[in-house]
Order: sequence, then C-alpha cells, then structure tokens
Amino acid sequence: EELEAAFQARIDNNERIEPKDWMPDHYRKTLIRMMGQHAHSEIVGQLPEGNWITRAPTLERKQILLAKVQDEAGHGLYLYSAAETLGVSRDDLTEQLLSGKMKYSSIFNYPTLTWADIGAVGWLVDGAAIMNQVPLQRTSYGPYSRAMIRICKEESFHQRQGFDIMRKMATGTDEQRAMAQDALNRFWYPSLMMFGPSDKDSVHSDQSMKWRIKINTNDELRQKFVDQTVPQAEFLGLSVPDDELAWNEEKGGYDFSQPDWSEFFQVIKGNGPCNEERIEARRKAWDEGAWFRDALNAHADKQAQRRQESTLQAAE
Amino acid sequence: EELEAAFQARIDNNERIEPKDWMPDHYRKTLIRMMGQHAHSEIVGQLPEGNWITRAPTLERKQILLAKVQDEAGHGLYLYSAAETLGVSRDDLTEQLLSGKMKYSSIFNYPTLTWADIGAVGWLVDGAAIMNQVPLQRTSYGPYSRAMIRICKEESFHQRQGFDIMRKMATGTDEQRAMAQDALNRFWYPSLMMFGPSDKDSVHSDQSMKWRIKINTNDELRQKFVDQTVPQAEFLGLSVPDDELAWNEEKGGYDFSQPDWSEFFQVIKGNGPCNEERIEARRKAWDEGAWFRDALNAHADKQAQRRQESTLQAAE
Amino acid sequence: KPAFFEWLCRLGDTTLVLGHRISEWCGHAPVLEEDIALANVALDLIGHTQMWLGLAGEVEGKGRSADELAFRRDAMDFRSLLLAEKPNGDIGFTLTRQFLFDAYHVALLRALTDSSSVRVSEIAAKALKEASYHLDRSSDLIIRLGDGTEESHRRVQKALDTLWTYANEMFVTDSVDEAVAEAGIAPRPETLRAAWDSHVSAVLAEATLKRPDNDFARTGGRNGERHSEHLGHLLAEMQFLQRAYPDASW
Amino acid sequence: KPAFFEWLCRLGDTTLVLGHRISEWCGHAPVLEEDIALANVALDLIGHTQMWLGLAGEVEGKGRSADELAFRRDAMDFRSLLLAEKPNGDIGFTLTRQFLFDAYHVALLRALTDSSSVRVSEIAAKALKEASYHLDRSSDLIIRLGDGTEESHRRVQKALDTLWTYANEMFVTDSVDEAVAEAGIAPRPETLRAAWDSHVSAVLAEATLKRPDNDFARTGGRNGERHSEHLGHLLAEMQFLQRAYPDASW
Repeated sequence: EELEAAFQARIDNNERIEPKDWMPDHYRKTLIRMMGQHAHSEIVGQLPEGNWITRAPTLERKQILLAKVQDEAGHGLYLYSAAETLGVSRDDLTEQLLSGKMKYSSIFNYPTLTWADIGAVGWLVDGAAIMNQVPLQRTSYGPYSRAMIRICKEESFHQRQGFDIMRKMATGTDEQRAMAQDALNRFWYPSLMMFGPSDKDSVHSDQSMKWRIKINTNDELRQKFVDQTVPQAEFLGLSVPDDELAWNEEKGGYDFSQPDWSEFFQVIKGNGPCNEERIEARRKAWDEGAWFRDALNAHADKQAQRRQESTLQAAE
Repeated sequence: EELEAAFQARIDNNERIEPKDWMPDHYRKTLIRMMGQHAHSEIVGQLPEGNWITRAPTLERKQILLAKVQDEAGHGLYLYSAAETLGVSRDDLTEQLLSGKMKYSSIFNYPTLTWADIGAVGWLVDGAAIMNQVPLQRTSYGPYSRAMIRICKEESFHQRQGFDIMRKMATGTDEQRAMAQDALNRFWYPSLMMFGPSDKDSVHSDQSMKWRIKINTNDELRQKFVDQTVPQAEFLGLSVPDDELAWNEEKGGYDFSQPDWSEFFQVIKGNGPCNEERIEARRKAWDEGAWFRDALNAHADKQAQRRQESTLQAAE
Repeated sequence: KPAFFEWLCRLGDTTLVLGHRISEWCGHAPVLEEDIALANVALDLIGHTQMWLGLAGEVEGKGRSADELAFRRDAMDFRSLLLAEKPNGDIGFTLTRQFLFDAYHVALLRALTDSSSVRVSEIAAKALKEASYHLDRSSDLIIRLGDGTEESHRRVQKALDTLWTYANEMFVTDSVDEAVAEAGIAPRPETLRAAWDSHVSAVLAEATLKRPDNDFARTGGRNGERHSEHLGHLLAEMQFLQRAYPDASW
Repeated sequence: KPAFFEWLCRLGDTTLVLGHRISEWCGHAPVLEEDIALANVALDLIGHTQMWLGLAGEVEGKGRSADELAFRRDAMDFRSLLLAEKPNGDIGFTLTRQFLFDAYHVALLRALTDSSSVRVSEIAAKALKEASYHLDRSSDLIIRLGDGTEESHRRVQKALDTLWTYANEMFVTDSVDEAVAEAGIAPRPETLRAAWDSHVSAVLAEATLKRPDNDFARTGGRNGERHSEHLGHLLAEMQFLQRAYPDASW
C-alpha cells in the first residue's frame, strides 16, 4: 500500500517509471496488454498495405510504400522490445496474438481494395493512430514513452504521404476520384472506431488515466480527429459520408454521427471482413518459419560451443 | 519360341492383340513404356496450356481452352486404363513419373509465354502429336489402338482451334503478329524434336516396327509434318525460322534444318526450361492430394462394410 | 432497369469469379477424375457467365458485350459473392465452397425458371441442368470426405466453419433484390434459405459434419460495397490481355 | 546504342523483377528482423531500377521514362535473369537466390565503377554500397542456415541445386555484351565468374554446403529469348494499374 502510494506520487509528479522500478502488478499487466496490442497492430498492419506493394502504380510509390511497411515492422520491433522490459518475451506475445488471446487494432481487419485505400490508410488510419499516440509520448512508463516518441515522428511522415496519394487521386481522372471517394466512404467510420467505444462504455479507463497510461478520453480524441480531418476532406473535394456532420459553433467542433458500434463489436468478435485472413497470414508466416528460427538458434549454439572450446584449448 | 512365332504371325496378319492373349514379355514392357509415357504426356501437357486459362482473353477462348485441357486429362484417363490391361496400375505409373523413372514428351518442358503460344501449341504440338498418333490407330495392341482412335478425333479438333488462334493473332495488331511470329520461332524446333532423333540414332525402333507398335520411322513423320506445316505458316504470313528451308521438287517435300539435338538431350536430361517445375507441380498435386485419395478409399471401405453388415442382418 | 442490370451482374460476376477459381485447379488436382470434373464445372460456370453478362449488356443498353463486362470493369464494379472470391485452399476447401454454392445455385435457378423475364427463365433452365449435376457431385464428395478419414473430416469441418459466414451473404435481401422481386424477375434471396438449409443439413448429417451456428453474414461482395482483397489480384490476372492490348481482337 | 539500351534493360529489369519478388515477403517473413531486412533489399533494388531504367530511357531517346519501361512493356520485351523470375519458395530458397545474385551483383557493380560511361559508373558506385551490404547479409545467413540444423541444411542445399543452372545464366556472354564491352561500358559477364566463384565457394564451404557441379546454363531471360512462365504472372500483377488506367497519373 505504501509502495503503491509512493508509486502514484511519482506518477503524479510526472516522473517516468523505469523497468527496474517497483510497480503494481496490475500496472505491469495493463501495460503489457497495451504495448503488446500496439506491437501486434504494427505487425498485422503490414498486411493491408503490403497487399498493394506488388501493384503500386509507379516505382516511386512502390518505394514509398515499401519504406512505410518497413517502418511499421520497425515500430513493432521497438514496441516488443519495450514490452520485454516488463518481463514478457516477443515469442510469448506472438503466441498470444496467434491464439487470439491478444488483440490488434480492428482497423486492420478491413481490406484495401483500390490504390486509393493506400492513401486513405495513410491519411485516416495513421491520422487516427497519431491522434492516439501523441499523448502517449508523455505516458508514465519510460520505455513506452521513448518508443512512442520515435514512432510518432515517422507516423506523421506516413500520414503526409497518405494524404499526398489522396490528393493525387482526388484531382485525377474520374475513375481516380471515384476511388478516392469510395476509399473515404469505407474508411471513415472504421477510423472513428479506432478511438474505442464512447467513454461511457469504455472499460479500464479510469485507472489507466490515473496511472497516466492513457492521457485523453476516447471521445476527446475522436472529436479532435474529426475536427482535424473534415477540413482536409473539404480541401480534397471529397465528402465525408455523414449526413449529420455540421459545424457546432458553440462547442467549437463538428457534430458527427457515431460509427455503427454493433459492427465494431462484430469485428472484435472475429466477424470483420479480414479477421481470419490476417491471423492466418501471420500464423502461416510463424509456423512455416519455425525451421528457420530453429536453424538460427542451432547455429548460434554451435558458435558459442566452438568459442568455448577454442577458449579452453587456448587455456590448456 | 513357337508362341512367339504364332504371335508374330497374328501381327503380320493384321490381327489385334487383346489383353488376355499371350504376348512376349518384351512386347508387354515396351507397350507399358510407350503407353505410360503417352499418358504422362497428356497429364503433364495440361500444365503449359493450363498456365493461360486464367488469362484467356475472352470468355469463349477460356471455354475452348478449358475444354481442351479437360480433353487432355480425359486422354490420360483412357491411356492409363489401356495400360492397366497390361497389368500395371495407374498409381504405379504415376509413381514412376514422379520418381523420374518414366518420361513424358519433352515438348511440355517448354514454357507458354504469350497467348500466341496457346495457338502454337495447338497448331504445332498437337499437329505433330497427331502425325505420330494417326498411325497408332492401327497399332497391334487392341486397347491402345482403340484409345488412339478416340484421341485422334479430339486432337484434330484441338489442332484446328490452335490454328484459329494463330490466324487471329497473325492477322491482328502489330503486337499480336509479333507474338505469333515469336511463338512460331520458339515452338518450331521443339515440335520437330517431337518425332524423336533421326532414324539412324533411334533405339528400339526395329523390333517395335516389327510388332507394329510403331508404324512409321521418325524421319518419315517429321518430313510429313514439315510438308504439312510450311504451307500453313505461309498462309498465316509467318516465317518458319529456318534459312535452309526450301522445296525439293525431286523428293516432293521440303528440305529443312534439323533441330539442335544437343538441346534435345539436355532437355531429356532434365535441363529443359521447365523440367523441374512440371514435375514439381505434379508431385505437389499428388502429395497434397494423398489425404483426399485416402479419404475416398476409407469411405468406400466403410460403405462396403456397411453393406455387408446390412446384408448379414437381413439374412438373420 | 438499373436494378435488373445490377442483379444480372451479381449472377454473372459470381459465376465468372467462381469459374476462374475452379479453373486454377487445372492440372493440379489430387486425382485425374477431379481434374476432369473441376474443368467441367469451370467450363459450365464460364458458360453461364456468357449468358448472364450477355443479357446484362443488353439490359444496360450501352452496347457492352459480356467480354467487355468481364474484362474491362475493375473490382469496384464487380458484384460477385465474397464466397466465390475466396482462394481455393486445399481440395476439401474448394469442394466445400462449391457445395455451399451449388445448393444455393440450384435453389436460385429452379426459382428463376418461373421468372417473369422469358430470357431469364430460358437461361435458368439451361443452367439448372448443369448446376444440378454440380450439386449431386459436390454433395456426394462432401459425404465421402466428411465420413472418410479423421483428417478429411477435420479439414472439411474447418472449411465449413470458415466459409459459413460468407455463405450467409447469399441470403441477404437488399433494395436491388426487392426491385427485381417486385418485377417478378427473381425471388428474394431470403426465400431460398429454407430449401438450401434442408439440402445442406441433410448432406452434412450424412457426412457426420456439424452445421455451424454462426448466423452472421459477411457482406459486401454481392452489393459491391466491400469486396475481399482477393478480387483485385484475381482480376489483375484475368484481365491482363484485355487491359494490355485494348485494341486487339482475339 | 541499341546494345547499350538493351544492356541497361538487362540490369534494370532484373533488379525490378527481383525487387518485386522480395517485396512479396512483406509481412510474411518468419521473423520480424527478416521482414525489415527483406523490405530494405526490395527498396534498394527498386531504387536501382529507377536509375538503370531511367538511364535506359535516356539512351533510347524516345522519351520513355523508367515507369513506362517498367509498367508498359510485356514479358517479351523484358530482359530479366531467369533467376530473378523464380518464385520465392521458402525463406531458404529466397535467401539462396539472393545470395547467388548478390555475389554476382557486387562483382558486376564493382567492375562498373570503372565504366567508360560516367553515368554508369556513378550509378554503380551508389548501388555498390547497398549491394555489398546485401551480400554480407545473405552470405551470413547462408552460413547460418547451411551450418544450422539438418533440416535447414537440407533445404538450402536443395535450393542451391535447383538454382545453380539458373545462376549460370549470369555469366553467359552474347553479342550485346560484346558490343557493350567493346565500348568499355561493362565487363564481359564471363569475366565476373572467377570473383563470384571464389566468394560463393568460400561461403558454401563455411556453410558446409556442397557446390553443385552442373555447368549447364539455363538461358533465355537475360537475352529475352525464352523467359519463364512466372514472368507473365508477375507482370500481370505489377502492371495492373498502369494498364487499367493508362491516362491516370499517380
């Protein structure tokens, strides 16, 4: 109890908690869940975008997309490393992803169907992700906070690239414009869902905010996202698929429709458009790569043994 | 010896040998080799053409090609059945194909690279096959002869369809014409190789001709093929890739260059463009289908047992 | 009119995409008899496509042929069932997909033989013969695989569990269906469910397979709102020649 | 001039096709580090493609850009090595293919830094840094897999045996190579063999792998006379958008 109070005091004092510091068990577990989920999202997030690498329309777009997907894998790596400081291994986390015990962001259960979707993912999905992540740079757990600082820098770069694709499409041929509008139609509500259910329905929130693992409420962030994104859509000449959308002078923000939360819960339950395919792809990569990982371990063991033997020989 | 003489007398008398008849062991073995190789060629022959089914340029072309590949599988079925009358099972023959003990026609180790190749395969490869097969309708072994009669009817239909594709291509856009010429360039010599090495280098020929398993010599058939095909190429406005090609009034046929026989022997050795890929595709189909074949057998056994049990119960 | 066109595309695109999938097996089936049978099913489905998309082009009245509809529309304009877009998986998966579709296909075509559109009823009558044969075959195979070995049972059960929510899309009725039903052209998809259920349940029972109980319908293919990622790859391959050589005739 | 253009296409098409193959791994590698590394190799190779095909377009003088060369030529006009066209297989196969290519790539680029063409030598110098890094990586992995488990040894040995005759195509010298060598632009491919052999043999020895002894060279990719069937499928996918929307800019 005393420890907990001291711990909370440090947090209230804006100090960073570091791996070797004492922390409540529940704090550790909550962080593992968050960081694991976040890492998994980066990994699974490679798939919808990777789906268009082989069909990118120009060499330059192909390079940009490759670099982006590579960054995402890199983010996964930072986050797994940060999670490892809490005593959970990357392999453990991976097993939990594959068994369905741990989740990843539901947005990646939506398919990328046209090239404009690659723009929409960058613009909207990365946009929403940044909105979620910027505050996390100030989160109480040191390794997580530092990982987020690196990640946010790259994400905002990705978002600009996504917007650039959308701009090209929205000012292109009729067909390109249609694709851009269609992409916005399909990704708008799923992006709003990325902030999670409305505050009143959200579990774990209070304690997380007290521990500064979570900084803003879901609804705050969603509002901020809408307010930022609507003018961008207008700039692109695209219409947000929401008849209720209207500027509310009083609150200084937009009124907008909530996404279909029953869809959200279906997706979480496994009934999203691509749930099985995403997990299946990751499971296949993992299972079919077992021999590869085993071989690298076996070689490392052999090398270690050889070094030891030669040290012994030298000592004789 | 007496049996052999009587056997040869029947053949010389143009009688058909039937499965229950006595036959020399070597006759049986030679036939198994020929018919097995022929069956395997039909099966492997599905692959180069199957390669373009998913890319056929119109719905009608897709249907024609599907029907053709289906016919080839059907021919494989007749031929395996005919071979089974000699006491060798289809599974045995398949294992021998996959282990490399038995061959298939080398022509199927060449790739189909453009849509014109589908035309060239029908026109040249089926054309050469028919040239080989028409005489086999009169071969001494009854089941083989009857299979060939069915097969030849369908093959000549395929050849006409192939020629029709070539005609469309040769009279189409510049790009189509270039593809047609390129296909002829690539398939001309491999088609000439389909008749086998020159008579002077050909093994097994004499005995086979005596037994009427083989009717014409390789060189006779090759000459006939060239004489038939050159005017067709001229009709299409395509040039046969042979500078030596010239009408020889005296012999009433064309003089032409021999194919590069060292290439032929490399392909037989396994160094053709697609050898591994063909066998790999068939091996994969076979291995990955093992559970399926096992299941059908298991079900058949269960059904047989159930019938037996219900017969017993009815008898009680 | 636009509803009729749209509805015809739903039929023709589905048989096109499924026919394409089945044709991918050519030369790669586990037994020769399946090579032949699968090629035959693909052939029939492409034949149906020609009839449905041919009629669609006429109904649209812009002079588009079946080939133009098949080879010159991008994924966004396709109206194929998600079920048909699913990659083949193993032969058990392919046959399960086929069985679920065939049972629906037969129920649908049977109803369409009474269509108020003579053209539709004529096409349906022709297609029904072939589809009935497909259903006999796939039903028989599902029984043999379900009641075969432990492994075959496990594989087909898994395929069934995976495909079920996609199959549910076949029975979702939307405004296009309502309009076409109004006109007496076609039944509401939901009305086909009973016949489908009874055939499917009977076969699954004999096959000792468990009928999945997930009633959720994954939608977006038949109405074109959200296809699977597979469709674009399939079309890239299927349409290559028509796209690369737009001026050629074949 | 035509020889120089042709030769540049040989380089650019090979890096394009191989980059495409490698990029197919994105999100599907057996460990995260490989996901990152493979994306990086693909990225580098596509970068080289831009430079080589960009220069090819200039040399040709018909105003074709690197993108036009990459996305608007059909298989017949490609000049990629057959080795690069080979499908990925398992990760061991992919890395073996990469290793055989990287060793050649480094030897080639090193020689090209002395090219009589300043443009070629500049590009080569840039590309060499990346290729050297690729080679370090793939050599290291071949050693670890060859001298890893029995299974990894078996897989890599099999990949090596399969790929060897394709690799031999890299060292076949034809009239285009002669012309370019005459002009001092590039070395005859056959002259690269010694350096390649010595690096490859050293790595294979350390990896406890057996160097295949089949000297036959499967040819037809680099000279365009007979590509593999894989190339057409690869291009159908790669070129889809440019083919389907020829008027769009991206």
